[in-house]
Amino acid sequence: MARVGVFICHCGENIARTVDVAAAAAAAAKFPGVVYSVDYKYMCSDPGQQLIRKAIADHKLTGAVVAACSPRMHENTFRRAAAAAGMNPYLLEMANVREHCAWVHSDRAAATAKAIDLIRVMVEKVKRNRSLKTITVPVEPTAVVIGGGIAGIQAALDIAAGGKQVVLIEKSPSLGGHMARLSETFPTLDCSQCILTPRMVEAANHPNITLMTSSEVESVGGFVGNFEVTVRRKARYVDPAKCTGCGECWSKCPSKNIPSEFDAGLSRRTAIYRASPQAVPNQPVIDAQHCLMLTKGRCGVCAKVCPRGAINFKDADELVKVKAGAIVLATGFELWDHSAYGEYGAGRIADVIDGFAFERLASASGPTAGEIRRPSDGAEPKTVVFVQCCGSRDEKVGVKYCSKICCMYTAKHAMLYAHKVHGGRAVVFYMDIRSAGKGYDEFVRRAIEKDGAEYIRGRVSKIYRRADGKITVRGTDTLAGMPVTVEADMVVLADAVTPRADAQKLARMLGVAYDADGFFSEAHPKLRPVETAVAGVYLAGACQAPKDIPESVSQASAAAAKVLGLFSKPKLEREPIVSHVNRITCAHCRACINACPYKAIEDFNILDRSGKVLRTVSNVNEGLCQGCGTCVSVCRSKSIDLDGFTDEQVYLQIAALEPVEAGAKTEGSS
Amino acid sequence: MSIVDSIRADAADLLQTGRAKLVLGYRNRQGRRAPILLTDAAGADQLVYDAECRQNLAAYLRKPEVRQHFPVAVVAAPPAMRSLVMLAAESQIAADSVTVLAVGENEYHGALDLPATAQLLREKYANLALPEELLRRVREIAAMSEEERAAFWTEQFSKCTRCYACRSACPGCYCQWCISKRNVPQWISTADLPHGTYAWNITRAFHHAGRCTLCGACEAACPQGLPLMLLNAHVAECVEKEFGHKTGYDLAEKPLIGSWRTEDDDGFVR
Amino acid sequence: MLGENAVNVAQTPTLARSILEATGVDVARCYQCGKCTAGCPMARFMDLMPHQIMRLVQIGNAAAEEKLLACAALWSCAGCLTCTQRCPKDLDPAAVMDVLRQISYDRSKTSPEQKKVLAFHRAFLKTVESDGRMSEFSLVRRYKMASRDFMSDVALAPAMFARGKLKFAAHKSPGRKEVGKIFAACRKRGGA
Amino acid sequence: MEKTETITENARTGFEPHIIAFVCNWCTYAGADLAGTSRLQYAPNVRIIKLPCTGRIDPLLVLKAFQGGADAVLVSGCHPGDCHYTSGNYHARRRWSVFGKLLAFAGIDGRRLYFSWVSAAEGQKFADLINSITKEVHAAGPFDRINPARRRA
Amino acid sequence: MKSIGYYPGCALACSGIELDLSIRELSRLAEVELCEVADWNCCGASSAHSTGHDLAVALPYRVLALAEAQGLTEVLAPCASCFSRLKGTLVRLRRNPEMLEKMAGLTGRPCRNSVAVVNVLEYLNRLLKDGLAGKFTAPLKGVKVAAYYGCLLSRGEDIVEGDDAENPTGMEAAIRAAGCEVVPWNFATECCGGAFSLAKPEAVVELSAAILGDAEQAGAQMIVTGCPMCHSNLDMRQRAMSAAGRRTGSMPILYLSELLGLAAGIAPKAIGLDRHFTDAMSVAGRSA
Repeated sequence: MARVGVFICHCGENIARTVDVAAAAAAAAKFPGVVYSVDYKYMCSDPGQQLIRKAIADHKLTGAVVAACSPRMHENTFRRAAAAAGMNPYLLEMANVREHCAWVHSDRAAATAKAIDLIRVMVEKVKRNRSLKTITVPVEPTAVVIGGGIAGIQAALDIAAGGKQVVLIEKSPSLGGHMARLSETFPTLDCSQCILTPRMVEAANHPNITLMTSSEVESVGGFVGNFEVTVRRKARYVDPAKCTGCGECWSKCPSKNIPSEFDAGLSRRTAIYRASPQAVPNQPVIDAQHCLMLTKGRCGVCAKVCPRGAINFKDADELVKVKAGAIVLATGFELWDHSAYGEYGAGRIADVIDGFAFERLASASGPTAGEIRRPSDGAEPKTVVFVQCCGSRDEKVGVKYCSKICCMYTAKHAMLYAHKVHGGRAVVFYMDIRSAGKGYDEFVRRAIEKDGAEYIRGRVSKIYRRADGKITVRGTDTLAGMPVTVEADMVVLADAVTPRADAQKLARMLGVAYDADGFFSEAHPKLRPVETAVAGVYLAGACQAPKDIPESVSQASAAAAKVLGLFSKPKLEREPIVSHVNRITCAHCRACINACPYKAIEDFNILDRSGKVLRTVSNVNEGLCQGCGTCVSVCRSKSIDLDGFTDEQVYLQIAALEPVEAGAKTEGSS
Repeated sequence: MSIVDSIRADAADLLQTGRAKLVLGYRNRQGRRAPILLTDAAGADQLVYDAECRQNLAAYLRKPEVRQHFPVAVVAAPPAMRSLVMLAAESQIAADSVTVLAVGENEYHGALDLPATAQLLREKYANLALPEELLRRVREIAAMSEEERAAFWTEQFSKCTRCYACRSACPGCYCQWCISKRNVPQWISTADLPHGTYAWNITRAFHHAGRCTLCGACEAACPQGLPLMLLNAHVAECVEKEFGHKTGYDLAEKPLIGSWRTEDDDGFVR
Repeated sequence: MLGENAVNVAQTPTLARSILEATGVDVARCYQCGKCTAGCPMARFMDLMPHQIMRLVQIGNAAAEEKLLACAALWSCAGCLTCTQRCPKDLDPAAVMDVLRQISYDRSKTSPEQKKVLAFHRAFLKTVESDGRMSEFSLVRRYKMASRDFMSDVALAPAMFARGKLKFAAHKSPGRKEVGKIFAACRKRGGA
Repeated sequence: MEKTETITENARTGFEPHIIAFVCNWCTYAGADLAGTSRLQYAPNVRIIKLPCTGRIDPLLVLKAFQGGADAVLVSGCHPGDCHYTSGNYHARRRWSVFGKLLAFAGIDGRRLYFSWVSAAEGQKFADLINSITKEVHAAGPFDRINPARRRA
Repeated sequence: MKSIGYYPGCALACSGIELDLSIRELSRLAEVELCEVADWNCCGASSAHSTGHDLAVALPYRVLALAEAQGLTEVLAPCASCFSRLKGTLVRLRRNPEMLEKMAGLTGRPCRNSVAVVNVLEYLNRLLKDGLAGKFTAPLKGVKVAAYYGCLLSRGEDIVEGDDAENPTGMEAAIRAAGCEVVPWNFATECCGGAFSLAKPEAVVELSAAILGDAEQAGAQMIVTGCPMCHSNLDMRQRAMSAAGRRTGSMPILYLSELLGLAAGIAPKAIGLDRHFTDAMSVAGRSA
């Protein structure tokens, strides 16, 4: 006979204000099977937990229901308390009378009635709860890090430093991501490559890190501790084992006019190329779209001049399978395409550029060796207008959110411009200056006060190029309350930060949720910011939301810590919520096998002594089963059931909600 | 050669050559058609076939006394052929354990294996029309108000005695442990009260969604004359309309309930 | 907390509410980026900038209302819709202008320096009311009488006659009586 | 704070709809939590039964709820593509499409059975959903009288 | 023979007469009959909706009702402001049936709101599609043209359909069909001051001057427009511009229909080319 205890929490005033907890406790005491019912100010407090432990012991409880906040909040707390009192933790359940009741209703009578119902529902469930043993699964102590930008590099280095293996996967031919393209970094103005390049090299040479550049994730299977990641290593047509990066090939390559992605199209590259002189690995790849040999079948100059015979036109994509216990997503961001703004020239004006183009212009290793020259005619722009919030906070054409980093890098741009072009005029159109961060606001003030950047508060309405080459920018000064027109030589648009176009594809592979804007969703906005809802998958950097370098790096290290924590134990405990097949009644229609999202159900032959197959039935692999229960509801003969959510339990829960007047004896159990 | 003669010939031949250890067919019993289980070629001339032979013999394939004689041959009209294909798709019979003596609309297609049967169905019987009268009544009920429909079915189901003749007659009902026999929890109340009969009839109809071949065996078997085909036809129409799903035409068919497509109907979702 | 596009009517000031009802524009959503002003061709002829007008509607107290309804800017809007076209919050400042203009007109708050514009509209409507159609000559005549601005553009008149662009004969529609009735009806509803 | 009228305040007709909601643990249950933490007010007529996933929600459980005298049933889970178990909600969607039409044909129509996607981020949607359903069931009136699945002793 | 309803509107009887003439000429050439809406009234233009909400709807409503009663399914409204009033009303009424009721009561004329309204660009492009270009005998080879849309032919999503509001292209095909070259410029959708030509001439002069200036800079030899208000502001005010020291020189302003008329070899006077304030007859000389 069940002996259930009910523990009702006031949560200070939070629950008690709207729910008559005393009445609820009294009502619960009368439920069949309830031997103890009490209300208390703070159940989650130490004395509160004491009270539960004591009651479990004193009243020999076979089950407990804590009516308090959402189980997402404190289920673990109370189950630990139960365990401490020697009760199987899975015999304790929570009734959510705060989030689902006290906080959402004002009518005290109605709320109390509802609370009592919710408690009755859980009492009925608990009566049929079974003691469950947590399932342990082995952990493959290798991490896959997707994305070779600063976040990915940092995460990989930290995990490797922790003595675990890392496979670092980068889509492009070189590590470094966006940071490698920056000139200087705010707020300290130290040279981006000077601080990044050593990191890139370290990552490439680290004994615990396997680097896979020009590689993309094709598919992901498995679950926490045991993922199987299939990676497509794209053809590079250059044998990394032989190539010394001497440069003979690209200096001789005849197709020279390909706009360089790295330089935001401000310079040209050859078909066999390195992203940049600091590329890691420092070996070229062939861009198949533009290579004459691969497109037209004639040329092959690079092969001829290569002293090591490293060129291999026969090279092809290969699929590599990686077993991993954890995955870190660090896929970063891309810039919003401002050609959507017809009023800003629809991307057709050469001297209206984006932030990366300006970074390349300002970079000593850039196409202009660090001199600010405008793209159209190479002239030094005497007036440059910087437009913030280009696409950001524009729910109509752009994105509704704030891209966060633009205020800072625009201030940096204005500053760099002032340092490089003496007597030059930098005008910044902004809506708000968001410079919260160590030394950030001082930095912006410096751009304004020391370096004379003209900050004008207002959005720009129109940008057009006059026949004489001048670029007219029509904005407002909302503080002065008047329209403003600036005649500029060059305009830099601070385009919104958006997720990678293919990020959602990756998210679906992993079952990771993403928000309305396409950024990956963290498991909890405050308390679990680097985890995703999928166990074993973590987030680092701008793939989760716009972030600057310091933030990306700290999140990367946090993700690394999570991974190392996961790998600190050889085995991993999993909630024992898995389904089981009743082999006697299973008719083997295979509906469950077809329905299981995890391929966790397979055929199972029942043999006689002689080893002859008597019957074939379905069988659940506990290691793979994630406990969704889809199999249970496709089974017509009710031959599969799910621990923790058995048909009988749910049936009783429903029965517990029948209006009393209709209370003919409730069926469901026998 | 007449259809009946052809069936007799093939049956005898199958039994002689051992390609079938048992032939499931129809015979005459006091002027009514009844199933016959033939194990001896000599008995082949007892086999008959005419429009009266409506019972779906595929239902016999779950019976141990039949299964022990695999491979078997079954006399089947198109709906029964679909049942056989469906049973194979649901791994209830091995493709090589059944030969079909395929009788079409007044022609005989010979002794076919299951792949050939599926092909025949796809080619010649892709659209088996339901009786106009049946469809008309489906429309009629669909057009009723909630109250009228509720009243109609309450009245119909009140006749149900839960004898489960519908279940026994149906080839799709092969679960030895039918949900109606499960009592933890008691899915289908055994109490002699309306909610039990409602639960049973709705559950039956739903468990055959995307699986029913509309052979009519259940309704024919019902001693109380419940209009079960109304439910079957309605569901069959819905699943064909929404999911283009028609069971019994493909040996590799995936179950309707238990598979999905991203573009599935979601008009009903709030 | 407010839902995506839920509007908390209880807290909406009267002016903002009548705008919401007439146009569906929720002025509270304006975040004062100033793009409306930046693109407004008439801004430099206005005493209040479009974004300031939006702001005053947000404030919505007596002082703000007074300032709004008496401002000249309402009458300087050319209705070119540039602001509406480019508003990043998908608001419709041009429609807001329309509503405010009507309110200001109904409460005859109209600023003195806007006489000319009003005179023009009155003259225009008077002409349509009596003739069913508008003919520049009667319009110009009425306008000049009302605005007392006789000199401007007189130079153009002869040339216009010469080009058949100005006719002495008023351009009347047969159904002008019916049109007159419509004016009366609207006036009764306090619409015009 | 949001001013959402709660039905109990404005419609004390005596009839209070008895509604059972089967929700998934990852999206809609969390969405209801968010409605709570955001203090959104909604009608107190719904009782939530939590299951891991809409994929686990067997239509016969809904039948059971109606047997027990529910005036309406709500089934809600993750939006397509967002299922914590990747595809449980897709399975559910197809199942409900079929079962809903069957029930409607058998006398339990759309005013009694509701399906919805409510994500963990849609607290507002959850509150609005509960209010609108409660309103509609109010309008439809008590189901008891005609409910063909109802247990009658 | 095809036919379409025709709502000339007040302006086309006087200041916009060239538009009326050229439309009629082209329609005759394309064998499309223009059925004028009998007893039409003024749409109220900017004045009505500046001062009275009901009136602003009632006036266009009456026109739509008349057209419907007359059995017309489509009405061409060449004047851009008439078009935006009619189409705007039509859209609003479609969204708001009560308004439809109200108006029926107010005007005593019931209406199902079944008539479609067509603007001058849609109409001319349609004629070209139906083979009008084939009848062009005197193309204006190599003339550089700035296509000017102004406000009413570019903005107001629900009213102007299909074209890009910031960089419209609706006129280009027609202009090229006339043998001319379309020059890229920046002021294609800038406002000319619109209805302020009487009340705020100083504003009109300033704005229109800027438009002409940019067209000139872009190397345009003429501006083509579809709107009578824009036309009169740009055409009539050029002397005032020079007087105000805003700009010198003169720039012919043609209606798109006039340009096509010329290309079709119609006599310049017949389409009113001689009625412009700023000489446009010289353009006629350009046609081969």
